[in-house]
Amino acid sequence: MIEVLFFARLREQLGTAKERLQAGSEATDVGAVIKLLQRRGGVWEEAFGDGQTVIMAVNQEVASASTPVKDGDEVAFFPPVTGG
Amino acid sequence: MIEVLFFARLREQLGTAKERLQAGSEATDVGAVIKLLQRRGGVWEEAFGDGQTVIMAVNQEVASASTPVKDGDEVAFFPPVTGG
Amino acid sequence: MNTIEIQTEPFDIAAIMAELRADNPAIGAVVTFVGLMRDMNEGDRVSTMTLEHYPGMTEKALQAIVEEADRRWDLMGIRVVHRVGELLPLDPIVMVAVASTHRGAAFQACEFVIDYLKTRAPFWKKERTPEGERWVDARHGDSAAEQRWNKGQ
Amino acid sequence: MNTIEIQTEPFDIAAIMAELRADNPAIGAVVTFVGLMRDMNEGDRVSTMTLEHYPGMTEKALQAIVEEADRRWDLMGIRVVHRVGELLPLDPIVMVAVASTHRGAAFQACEFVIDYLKTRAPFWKKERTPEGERWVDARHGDSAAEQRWNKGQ
Repeated sequence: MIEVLFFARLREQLGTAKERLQAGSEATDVGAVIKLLQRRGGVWEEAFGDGQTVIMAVNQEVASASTPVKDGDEVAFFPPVTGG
Repeated sequence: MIEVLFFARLREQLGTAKERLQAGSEATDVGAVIKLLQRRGGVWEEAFGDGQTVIMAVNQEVASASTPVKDGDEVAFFPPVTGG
Repeated sequence: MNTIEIQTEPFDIAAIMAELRADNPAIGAVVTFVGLMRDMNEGDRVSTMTLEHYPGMTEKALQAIVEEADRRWDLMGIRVVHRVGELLPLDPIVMVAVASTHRGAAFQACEFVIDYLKTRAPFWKKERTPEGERWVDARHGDSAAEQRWNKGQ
Repeated sequence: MNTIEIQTEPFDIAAIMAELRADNPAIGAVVTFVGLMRDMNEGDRVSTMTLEHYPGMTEKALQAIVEEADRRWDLMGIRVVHRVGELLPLDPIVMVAVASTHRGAAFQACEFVIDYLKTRAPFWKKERTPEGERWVDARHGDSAAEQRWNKGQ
């Protein structure tokens, strides 16, 4: 299982902050996880669609679509940060 | 009369902080005041001699040897500043 | 020597500066940045703000920023404090304080830390305006400010 | 809106920052520089320091520096406080605090004011070391720091 987290505008748009995803043979990197989520359609397809800037992190480090994901990892998606 | 002030290292070297100088026909600019002081010889000649960096001010504004001086002016001499 | 705090409570600027200086008579310069909540943004009045963050990653990101500053400059202590939760206009949001022997390093490191924090630490601001709530968009100026530090200084 | 103080008494950093921010919710950034007395200089231990100044000209010079900062950047208040007289290691010597809507202007103006103060305001430091008293020499680095601001920024 991988833990998937959503923050800020994305969390609100998706209506969820956290879920557990079966890291099957499909979800080998962040890009594959995104494809899995997009396939749900609706707000999911929208949120991860073209023209959306979504920042990715694996185990709390900024990642990219090609960053590998394995069982037990924490994967997070969020909009560009606006703190400080 | 012009008021002449000395600060910091220069004040100690000359043994005086302040004096009043007759602004005669001679003392028409800061350079002329310096020549007047140098003519006293000893520490005066030394303090205003070649190789000494002396900052000049007239009426509390940084000045140069060619800045005019007239009766009632305040002329100050001091080493490079080291505050802050 | 360096500390990072994420907290909902207000912070005490004077106490943090005093603690940073501690009793270290080798410190010649302390530069402090305090970011405050404004009551206007993008031309709209803002009544309250909510700051969300990613617990765990925030601390990691700030730790990395602070360590990078320590590598680049000769410093004697860095303090970073960032509030989360509900904030009101005039409230301090973030404070970065840097101590060094000389002022040049303290100024540069302080600005570096806040520039990087603005683009790399996972915080998000949501504003309440007369028209309702809205998420604050990332400012282009912030990523430009960060990129300065990547070019040869 | 801007204030300049020369005083023998210690100053209260927190009170000055609080007073600068006052109740102005348009201020988004406050950058503060505090210069402190170190117990070492040029490799020698310094036990006390005496700061002399030129009363009248000091205020005029600082006023000119502050006005120049106000012309160059969009600011919402500047505070300059400088101590004179006897100082001990750990004592704050000088404080410059600048408020602005955004942080870039506050950082630049704060550094500008202290750089100019160091080369243009008539203060002189005398240190007491184990070998006796000595006047501090002007640092080349300070005039280099000042000259930066004359070149196109």
